[in-house]
Amino acid sequence: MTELFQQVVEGVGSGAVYASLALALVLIHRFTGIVNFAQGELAMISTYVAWQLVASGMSFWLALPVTLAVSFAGGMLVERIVIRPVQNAPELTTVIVTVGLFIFVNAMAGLIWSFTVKDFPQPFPDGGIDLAGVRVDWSTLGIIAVVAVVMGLLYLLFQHTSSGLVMRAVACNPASARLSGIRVGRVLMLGWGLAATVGAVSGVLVAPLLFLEPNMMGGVLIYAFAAATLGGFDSPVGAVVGGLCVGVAETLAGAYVDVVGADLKVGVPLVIILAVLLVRPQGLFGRAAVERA
Amino acid sequence: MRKKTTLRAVAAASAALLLTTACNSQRGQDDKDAAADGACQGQQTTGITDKTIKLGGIYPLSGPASAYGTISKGVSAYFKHVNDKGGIDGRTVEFIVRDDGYQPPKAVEEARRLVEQEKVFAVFQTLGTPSTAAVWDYLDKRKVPQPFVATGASVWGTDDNHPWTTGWQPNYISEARVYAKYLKEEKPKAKVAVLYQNDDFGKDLLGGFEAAVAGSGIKVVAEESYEVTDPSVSAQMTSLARSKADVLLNITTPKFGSQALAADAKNAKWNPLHIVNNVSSSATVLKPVGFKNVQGVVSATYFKDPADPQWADDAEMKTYREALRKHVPGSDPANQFNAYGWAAASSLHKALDAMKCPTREGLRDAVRNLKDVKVDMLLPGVTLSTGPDDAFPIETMQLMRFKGERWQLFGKPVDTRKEFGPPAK
Amino acid sequence: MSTIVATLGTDRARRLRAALTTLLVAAVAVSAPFYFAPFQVFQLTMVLLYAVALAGLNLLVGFGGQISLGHGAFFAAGAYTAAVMLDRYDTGHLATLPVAAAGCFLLGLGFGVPALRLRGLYLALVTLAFAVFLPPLLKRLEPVTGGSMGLTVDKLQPPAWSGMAEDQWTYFVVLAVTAVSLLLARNLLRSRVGRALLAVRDNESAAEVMGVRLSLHKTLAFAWSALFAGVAGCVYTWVIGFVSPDSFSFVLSITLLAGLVVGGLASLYGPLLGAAFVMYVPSVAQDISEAAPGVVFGLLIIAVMFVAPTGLAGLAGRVRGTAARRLIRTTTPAADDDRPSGSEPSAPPTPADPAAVDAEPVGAPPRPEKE
Amino acid sequence: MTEPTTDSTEAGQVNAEPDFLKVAGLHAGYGQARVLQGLDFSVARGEVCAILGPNGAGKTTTLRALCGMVRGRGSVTLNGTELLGRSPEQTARLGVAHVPEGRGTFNDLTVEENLRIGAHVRTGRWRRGSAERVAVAADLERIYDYFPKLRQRSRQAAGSLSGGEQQMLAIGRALMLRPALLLLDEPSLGLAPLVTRELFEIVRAVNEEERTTVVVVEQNAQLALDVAHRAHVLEAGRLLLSGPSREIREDGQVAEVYLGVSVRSAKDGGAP
Repeated sequence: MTELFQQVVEGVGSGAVYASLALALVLIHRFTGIVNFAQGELAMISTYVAWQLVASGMSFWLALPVTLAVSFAGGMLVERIVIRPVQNAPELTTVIVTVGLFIFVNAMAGLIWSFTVKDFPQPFPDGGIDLAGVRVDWSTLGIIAVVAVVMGLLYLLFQHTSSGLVMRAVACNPASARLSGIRVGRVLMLGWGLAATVGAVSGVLVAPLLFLEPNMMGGVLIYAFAAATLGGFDSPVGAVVGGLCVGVAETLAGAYVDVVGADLKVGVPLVIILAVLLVRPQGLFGRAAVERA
Repeated sequence: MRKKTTLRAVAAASAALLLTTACNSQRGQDDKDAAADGACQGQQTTGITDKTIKLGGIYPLSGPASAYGTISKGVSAYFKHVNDKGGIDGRTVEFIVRDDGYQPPKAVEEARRLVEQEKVFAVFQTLGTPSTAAVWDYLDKRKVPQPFVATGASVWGTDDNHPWTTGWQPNYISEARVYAKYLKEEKPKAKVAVLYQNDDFGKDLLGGFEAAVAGSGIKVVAEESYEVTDPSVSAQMTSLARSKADVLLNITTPKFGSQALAADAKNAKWNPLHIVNNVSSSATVLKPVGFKNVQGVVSATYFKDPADPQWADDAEMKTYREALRKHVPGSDPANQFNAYGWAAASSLHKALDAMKCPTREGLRDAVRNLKDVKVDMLLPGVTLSTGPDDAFPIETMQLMRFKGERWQLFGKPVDTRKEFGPPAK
Repeated sequence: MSTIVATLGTDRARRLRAALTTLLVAAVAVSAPFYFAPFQVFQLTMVLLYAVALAGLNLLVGFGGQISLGHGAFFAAGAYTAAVMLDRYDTGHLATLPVAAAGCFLLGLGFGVPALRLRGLYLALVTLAFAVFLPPLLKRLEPVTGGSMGLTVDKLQPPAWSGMAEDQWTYFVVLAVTAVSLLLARNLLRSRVGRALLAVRDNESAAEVMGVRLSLHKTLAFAWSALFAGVAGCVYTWVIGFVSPDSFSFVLSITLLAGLVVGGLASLYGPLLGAAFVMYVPSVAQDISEAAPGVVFGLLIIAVMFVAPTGLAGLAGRVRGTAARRLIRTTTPAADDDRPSGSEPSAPPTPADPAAVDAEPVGAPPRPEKE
Repeated sequence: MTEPTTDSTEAGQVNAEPDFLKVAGLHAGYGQARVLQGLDFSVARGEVCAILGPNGAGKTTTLRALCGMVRGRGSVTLNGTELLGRSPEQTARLGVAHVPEGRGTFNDLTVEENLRIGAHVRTGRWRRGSAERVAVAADLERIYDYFPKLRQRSRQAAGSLSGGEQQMLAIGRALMLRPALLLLDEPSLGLAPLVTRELFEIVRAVNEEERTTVVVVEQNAQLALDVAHRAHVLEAGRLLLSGPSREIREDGQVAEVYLGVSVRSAKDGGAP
């Protein structure tokens, strides 16, 4: 029984990792209606920025806000330079542009920092606590706490500030937002900046566990996609719940279902997603799209 | 108006086509592969003259396996270094690197480009089992040497149908045998948990290990695999910890190697003897985990790790660092893959030196006829040996244990050929 | 009366032009392997092969409006069908084609049913998950698939009577398969199925009201699309002679979709352009920068999408449109529609209307290309 | 429905500021399609102006050109300020509130949030003090007074409203801008006659109480003429005729041919 709980804790831990990136994906999707394939790579670059700052002697707690600020600016820049030129093109075109961005950023990171594994400072204390024989690392608790805080902050931003209201208006109906005098371009830049910042938090959280190298976020991205799909692509809460579900389900299935095993555990989220979407096509927390003829 | 334009375009295009076909087509030149006279009469001299030798290599410079692409830099640095000193037997080496992104169809395309367009003398190194397997039939048919492929799959040596292809590094089965031998001596009743990468590399090493310990008191009690696309192996490590095994065999590539070492260090309740395979044994993998966390880890090796301070004053290592700095600025000399490339290239140098005829056939025979050839980047005691039916040049490895801030070699170099005989075909 | 004559005239001219173009294309295609070096012929072969897969994907994405990020999986299924048949049963190459095609058709049919419930993005990501899942599954089925080492099988060999080199023979076989496939795709689109698909893409509810059997046609679109991918995969095995699970990672699926979008959705020759892009541009990228070909490749994808947001095929149309507009500017009266044509399904915009081309929503590209 | 006191108001307005909105030589279109081919008209301050015409005449395009959604050539000045060449964001900041065809509500936002977005220009930028915020709160109440149904549903998502309520919300949102110029595009589209009538009553009330200048595009010419002081009839991108609503309505031929209003019914519903 203890072992089962241990595996659940393990699953929650990796689920929180997926959720952190899924949050960023959901943000971009709400604003632009696309999936951003480059989200993980942007997070990876942010993490390298943090690593570079720490390596050059800055303390971690100083490097972190600097990194977040750089990421915010970087995200805005990406929107302005890479996404804006195709904003009137079909959505798939924008998606493929993010694929191009993925390839570009990944190769760029390899060129600058090489593919050698880097160690990243762990912001949380080593060790953990023992709960009735189940060991929970501080780092796992830390990630969950940070993801919860990020989610809470996003909620506050969107529901209780006028900037958040404007952002939601743009996400909902950019044409009308424009007619109401909202500078939609700036708001979209803000949205990308925000998503890049959330992504940076994700990268900094996972880097001590996964070890930093240019392909660090590639695997996370796939699971983050799964998390966002499961939770519904419009809902930050859905992204987090989806991430935890995916993490726990694949860990348990991999460990306890022999037919699945560690090699096929990636199929477990697939089955869950399919089952959920067949019942609720908009995901667990997504809004149903109303089709008007 | 538009009609006329189109018609005119059609006419022009047809004319252009006729013209180009009438001119010498690009075909046909292909068959004019050069042949030697004299003692080596009839043998192919494509890509080699008295002054030059043209080699090609296919590496993943892009895509998921691009971490290994840097091997090509070690190779390039070596050949440039040799060229500065007058070349190989007076021949300047031209080394062409192509990128296959770790995709077999791309590897086939690039192999054809190298052979048919660049007309290389040999395809020196293809990286990875899938890419190598995709091109070796073609190269064999074209009778192009494919020496020292950068993969340790056992199939390169056990196959009889591809005389033009040889391996280089100790094959994964041999490596597994070294660990099995060590365990039989140290922990004859060991219960072993295995973490392995779910591909040819992991399967080969795991299979070799299981075969080598069969019939002994050593039991594999748990196996967990991971995909290279997985973000982490922490769940697998938790599962393995449940087995309470007293040995952990860590068959991973660098990032996952670091993750597994870190997970093992973090788990205070489970302290198995940690054997990490050679691919992940570089100091660059261990350092991020923290040297204090990897004390006592065991591995085996065959070439000098440039990140290991014990080789800091080694003459070859100094040459290597200098050449890399000079010829491939911006690359990291401490990266073991650069040193791997360097070692493989200097091995090829020896083989080229040993050619009786300066022909493709000459190289094929020379590569298959190495006898205890010393290569300075390899560990002392590790040499190259091949035979007509032995395409594994390196089959000797030495065990090492991590202590303080460096690996310490222990025991004698283990010649797996002598100890266990050739791998099963 | 005079207008009728004029129409007849232009119609004849158009037919003549089409015939001439076809003839020219055929002449170029047939003479190419005698002109180019074997390695270049091989590259052309690969372009043709990818074009088949992209044409299939085009049926689904371009004309059906359903996004699939899992077509690499169907490609892999076709490739493995051929490889396993050749390896275990020694059936000969030709026999593998119908089996791979039929198998993938059924597989696609099976996928099409749940796909009905999934819209846009969700379908895309579920298919992506499937593509991620396939390689480990192939490794698990080791007794059949050869596991992670893959299967090496015989490539196509030229029969003695042909007097051709291996690459030339392979090229002609693949050319034949491609030509048949592309014709089939074209005819499919002109059939009832195709018209129904277009109607569904443009306005699902309206099409349903009009009596289009929605679920049937969407499922069939998936099946046909899978069939093309499977055929391409089967031919891949003939050409490369080696399959392994890691050859068919999800990256292949993403590459296919990227190729299609770059080439041009809902265009008949877009798949060919896309296949050429996927085939040649990585090499070009490497020639530009050996240190990091990925940097150049990524930039090139972005650059093409900037220049040609509706794909390379659309770019040709836009250039032609601009030229045509210059010519007819003074003579043609303005169109009379009060609203831009993106907001509701209206009559297909005229070919030379860049505004309409630019304003297309996802999965609803401008129009089938005129030939 | 009572006849507006067209003549008196009109006379008063014209004298005040006859060229509050002045459109001169306006050309506009989409890509190749040129819809407007040189349009000239003026709207006086405080006036309700109807733009009428058959389908495809360029009515919607005119509104879109005024607010910057469509690019145009020529000149459009509002109180002397050139509007052409500005984006919708910018014209909104100059006081042009456009209620687009199809309403353009923010369906995921609540009714009250929709209205607050309408006042974004006033409060959103650099927070213009609490006085403005108080004014916005007051405006909100005022809108609720005009549209009591919106007050009942202030916490509901806009997407859950009926068509008529959404149209009210759209107009309410536009009014939150405190516009100098209100552009209404086909407000009656898809609404029941009774609802439409109610809507137009409110438009008239707003115009009278707030002195807001209104330009309304309508298919339902009769309804529009009832509210408007003046009307402009377009055909194929050109101005066919202009004049006080009463004159337009009484020009039987025009009404029949271009407005789809039969002469008799127009007269029946017209002046007593």
